[in-house]
Amino acid sequence: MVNLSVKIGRLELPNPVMTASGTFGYGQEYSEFFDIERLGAIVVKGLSYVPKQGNPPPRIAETPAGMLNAIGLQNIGVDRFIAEKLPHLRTLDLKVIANFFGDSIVEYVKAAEALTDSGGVHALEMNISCPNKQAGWIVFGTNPDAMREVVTAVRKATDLPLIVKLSPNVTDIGMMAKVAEDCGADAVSLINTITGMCIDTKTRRSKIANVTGGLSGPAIRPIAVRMVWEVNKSVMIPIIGMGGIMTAQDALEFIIAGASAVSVGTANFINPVAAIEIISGIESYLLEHGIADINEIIGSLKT
Amino acid sequence: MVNLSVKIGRLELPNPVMTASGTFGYGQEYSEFFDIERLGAIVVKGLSYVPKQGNPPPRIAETPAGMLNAIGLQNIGVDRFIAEKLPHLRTLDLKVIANFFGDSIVEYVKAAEALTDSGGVHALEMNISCPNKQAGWIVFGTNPDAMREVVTAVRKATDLPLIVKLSPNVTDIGMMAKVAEDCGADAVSLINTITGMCIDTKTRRSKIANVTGGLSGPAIRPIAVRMVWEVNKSVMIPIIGMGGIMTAQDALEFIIAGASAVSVGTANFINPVAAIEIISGIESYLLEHGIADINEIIGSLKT
Amino acid sequence: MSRFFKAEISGSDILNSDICLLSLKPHAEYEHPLPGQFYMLQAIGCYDPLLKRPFSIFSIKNNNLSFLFRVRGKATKILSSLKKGEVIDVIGPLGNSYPEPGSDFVAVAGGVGVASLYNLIEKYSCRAHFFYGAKTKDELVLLDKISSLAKELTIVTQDCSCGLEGVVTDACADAICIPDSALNGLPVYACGPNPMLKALHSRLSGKGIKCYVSLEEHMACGVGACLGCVVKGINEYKRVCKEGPVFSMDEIQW
Amino acid sequence: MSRFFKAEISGSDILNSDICLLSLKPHAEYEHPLPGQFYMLQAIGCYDPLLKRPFSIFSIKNNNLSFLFRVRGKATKILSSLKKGEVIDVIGPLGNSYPEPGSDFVAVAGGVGVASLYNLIEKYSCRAHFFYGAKTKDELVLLDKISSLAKELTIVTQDCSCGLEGVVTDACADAICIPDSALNGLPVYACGPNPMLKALHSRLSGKGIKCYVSLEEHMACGVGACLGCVVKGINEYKRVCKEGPVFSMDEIQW
Ligand SMILES: Cc1cc2nc3c(=O)[nH]c(=O)nc-3n(C[C@H](O)[C@H](O)[C@H](O)COP(=O)(O)OP(=O)(O)OC[C@H]3O[C@@H](n4cnc5c(N)ncnc54)[C@H](O)[C@@H]3O)c2cc1C
Ligand SMILES: Cc1cc2nc3c(=O)[nH]c(=O)nc-3n(C[C@H](O)[C@H](O)[C@H](O)COP(=O)(O)OP(=O)(O)OC[C@H]3O[C@@H](n4cnc5c(N)ncnc54)[C@H](O)[C@@H]3O)c2cc1C
Ligand SMILES: Cc1cc2nc3c(=O)[nH]c(=O)nc-3n(C[C@H](O)[C@H](O)[C@H](O)COP(=O)(O)O)c2cc1C
Ligand SMILES: Cc1cc2nc3c(=O)[nH]c(=O)nc-3n(C[C@H](O)[C@H](O)[C@H](O)COP(=O)(O)O)c2cc1C
Ligand code: FES
Ligand code: FES
Repeated sequence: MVNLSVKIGRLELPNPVMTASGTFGYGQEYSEFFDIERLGAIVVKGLSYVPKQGNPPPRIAETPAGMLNAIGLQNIGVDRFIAEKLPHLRTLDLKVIANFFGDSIVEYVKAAEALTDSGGVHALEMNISCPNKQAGWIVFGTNPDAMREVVTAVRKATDLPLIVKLSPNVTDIGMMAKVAEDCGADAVSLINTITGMCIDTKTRRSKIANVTGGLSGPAIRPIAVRMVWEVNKSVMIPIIGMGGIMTAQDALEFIIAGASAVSVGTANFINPVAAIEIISGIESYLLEHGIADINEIIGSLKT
Repeated sequence: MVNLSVKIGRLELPNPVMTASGTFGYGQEYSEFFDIERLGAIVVKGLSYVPKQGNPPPRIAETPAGMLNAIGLQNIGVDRFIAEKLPHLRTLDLKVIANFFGDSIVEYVKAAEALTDSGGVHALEMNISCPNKQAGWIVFGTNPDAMREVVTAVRKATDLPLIVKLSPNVTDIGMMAKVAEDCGADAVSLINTITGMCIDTKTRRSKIANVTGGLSGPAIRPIAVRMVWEVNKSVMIPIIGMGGIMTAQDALEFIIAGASAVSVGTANFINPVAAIEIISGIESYLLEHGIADINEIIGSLKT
Repeated sequence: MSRFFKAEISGSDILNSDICLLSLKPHAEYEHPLPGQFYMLQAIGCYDPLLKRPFSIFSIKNNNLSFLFRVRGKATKILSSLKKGEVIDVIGPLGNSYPEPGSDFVAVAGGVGVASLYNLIEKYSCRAHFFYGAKTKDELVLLDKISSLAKELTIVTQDCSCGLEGVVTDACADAICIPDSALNGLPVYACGPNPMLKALHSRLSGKGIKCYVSLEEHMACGVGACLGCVVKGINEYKRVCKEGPVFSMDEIQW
Repeated sequence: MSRFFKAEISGSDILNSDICLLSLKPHAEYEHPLPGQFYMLQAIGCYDPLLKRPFSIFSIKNNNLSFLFRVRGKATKILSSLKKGEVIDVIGPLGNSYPEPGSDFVAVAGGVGVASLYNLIEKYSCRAHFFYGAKTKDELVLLDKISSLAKELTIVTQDCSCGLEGVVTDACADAICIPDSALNGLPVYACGPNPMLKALHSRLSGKGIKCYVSLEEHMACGVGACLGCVVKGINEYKRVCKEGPVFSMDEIQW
């Protein structure tokens, strides 16, 4: 028997494998493929205080070993989430992490407060890859000052474990992680999608209506692993790693680079039972290598 | 008949397709596969004033639809390049772009001067994705102040067309391109490789000796196209686009996004005649779409 | 009985002009699909192409699921070149289905859109007034079978190489709209490229005709989780993979 | 006559324990390879795996190039499952070759390293004192053919399941180093995993024996352009694809 349980701040997870926000809905769709209580945690689709319609189609395009998406953060809003989705999630033996975002600091705070008060949410993950509409459309996650302001405000608004989800579209992700840590985040998660685009040469238009989209999938994995490694050198708080994880080997790369837990995103689309296979694959790896506890290999990269 | 010739500042190219630095040696290796005089230009392996040994092996690793390399800028140095490689290149009807770099501003300037004086080099491409060893290892290409300093110094040292090759590892590549333009660059080229890593879970070591490497190949293409589009919005000088170009369609994506020319890198390894196929593929595209001049579609993305 | 399973190629035929008829033998018990539902298919073992691709169920016979598709890009090329015995990944059946026609009905297929309607006319044989259109004769497939399953088959090609000349939507709308048409009042089921469905909408809307269309959008998950496959409904975006692929024509903003 | 050409699978056999013997029929005229040279091979049509993979020429017969390789990861798996008639991309012959043995010679193969030496003993038949080692019997292939081509064949397995017990480098070095050995003074040609070649170096260096080793490194271009495949020589890095893959043992820093 090996120990798979890990801690993200004071949040204890039975194993280090969660599903990434926006790729797993609110858990319903994949419940028929496996018992989602076996997950380390579920991270739900990004929520905003006010529901959002999202972007016009086409919203996705495939790229070599990756995909672009510009869903536009379509979601039912915090209130309907609490009323319609949370009651079922509460009945499960499953850690629920609510991913949320806002158009302004006020919206971030309102969403965080409502989710904190809801009961049944075990941790908050704030997506800061959104522009601040009230302050010149500066993206919170790519500007250290904007980030400091919004993380500080949310930190005051919740006593739940707070995970800040970092944008990879930055020069120095280690520095951005440090800002999150300094503002009181309990953990950071990374990476969100990398901004990309692809063009239909026939029509000379972008293949997605929003022009640019977020790149995810195996194509970005080497970038994500490098960023986790950099963040691991710059902060003490736990890291949740993601970006192109398809197999247990991929998940282990992130763990060895410094992640205490991992999120499985795009892989769910390709293999609906990917998350479960990754959990058992990690277990086999530990057994094979005679490692009793997953925590022994977190950040164990030899250089 | 369609017109394929484009201008990069005052440098006229017979067609917009060149080979990317570090992927085509000094032209010899691929000469046996096709007539390299058919290229728009050749960009030679990065040169430094002092020869460099490069990194220990393993230097490359494959990733999904991409590859990591950490060659460590191994090169024979500017003097041997001028003495041993340039004489042959001078005999060809081919535009030669010398890619160069340095460990310090002084080294950049020395290399630029020597290459300018050599005769036979038609333009310089400065690779600024290198750390300044004399000033705290700040990477020139990711810090606008360091970049301003080095580009200004090189600009004074050469009257050849000067292309600044941008690093993609930045928050705002449009802003970095603007700095290059303001310092007198005649063009920018992008993207250089994106820093990444991948880990052998058996040994818990990086698969490349240098730990991190540069990601290239189709995996990064959506990121590169997006960056070309952003740079096109922020500068007036011509753009040379690259990053995962494998086919004429890929090259056209960059051109439509704003590139006046493109560089073919990793594709050479997979298909030694890729560059030639791309030139004729662009020609066919123009014929098919009734476009008389390639210049008509540069930056023609409809949004 | 999971909707994610492996299946083995039990047959693969290239019909005329790049259209492939692929039969699969599921390796596990499977849920029986309804006409209009679809599956996500993918050859195993490589991340390029990355995503599974959606294909309508074409037919089910002797525990074989079959699909009819046109070779367009990477994934369809790979699927069409698989050999008997090779194993692929399958998710399905997915999405809603064509509502049961209470009576005779009109079916309108544009090009390979026939794939999705075939299963419907198989199930309700000899009840379909079938309009089948394509650019040219070469794109029409399985005419014998369709004509034996339909009550009536009208073929339309744009270049007049087979059947009537013109576009299938006009042929069908004209037939419905003539006074005292036998087709008047019958429900219409349509599948084909988006411009064709749009044209059908502009001809039939406001005429009190019940019309169901099967839509296409790029898909990532196929199960409703990613919100990637939406189309504009009257008040909100609708997921083609979950609320669709079959929509009542008046649910959609054209 | 280009060194970049397409070739068709003309034969594919899985020998024991994951070792595949693949024969290719070039679609164009090709340059005749020398023993020790290699080719970059790749199935066509997808960017994952992205890079071609290097394989030593195993044999040339009736205008067929053949390769012997162990299935390790993605690319070798795909190559081993190609069917007759399928077409792949080929670059080669590449690299230098084994220098011509003036006399009889010693050949030392570890595991699938036999692939690179086979062509040498074919060319210089009945002149090789051949030492062939593997972990276990199952990894040894084509023993009959090798024994008929070699002057003498010594088999060594670590688990003693066939031939002598131990590692092949010891068996070979012992045989060379006994006083008045018939092998003394003969050139040695070796190919196998790096630890094996290292061991050979530590046994034979400084003894005045000419020893040639065929090295492996990850390759991107295979033609000398990318500088990806270097090994540490005495004064500088050397490209395995260009200055190698065959090196005189004393050119390398072990
Ligand atoms: C519900 C549904 C049912 C379908 N049923 C059939 C059918 O029975 N027969 C048939 O021939 N086709 C059907 N299609 C279309 C089919 O999915 C596409 O032709 C196929 O995905 C093309 O893949 P490719 O890699 O060969 O082409 P690509 O070169 O990747 O793309 C060619 C075109 O195919 C479409 N496409 C690409 N990726 C996707 C994706 N993930 N989802 C949807 N469309 C995509 C795009 O329009 C693209 O421009 C259906 C689509 C949907 C949504
Ligand atoms: C000059 C030369 C000749 C060779 N000849 C033979 C031969 O005749 N028979 C044989 O079985 N093997 C030979 N090899 C080794 C062979 O190239 C690898 O086994 C093969 O590349 C593995 O590819 P894969 O995708 O199946 O494995 P992967 O899973 O991708 O990798 C498995 C291992 O293969 C090696 N490898 C991966 N990519 C490369 C690459 N681009 N270049 C070199 N090594 C790589 C690495 O060590 C890696 O850990 C030779 C290698 C070289 C350099
Ligand atoms: C379709 C889609 C929707 C996503 N929606 C969200 C979201 O709402 N909030 C968020 O923080 N991240 C979102 N992401 C990002 C993922 O959570 C994850 O960070 C990213 O996809 C990288 O992981 P992957 O490569 O495993 O998918 C989304 C990703 C995809 C593909
Ligand atoms: C093996 C290798 C070596 C490279 N060496 C250099 C170099 O010396 N100087 C430089 O500016 N860029 C270098 N590059 C970056 C390429 O010129 C190019 O910017 C990058 O690879 C993206 O293009 P691609 O995806 O088409 O390869 C190198 C890339 C590779 C793969
Ligand atoms: S394809 Fe994911 S929601 Fe429809
Ligand atoms: S593989 Fe490119 S130099 Fe050897």
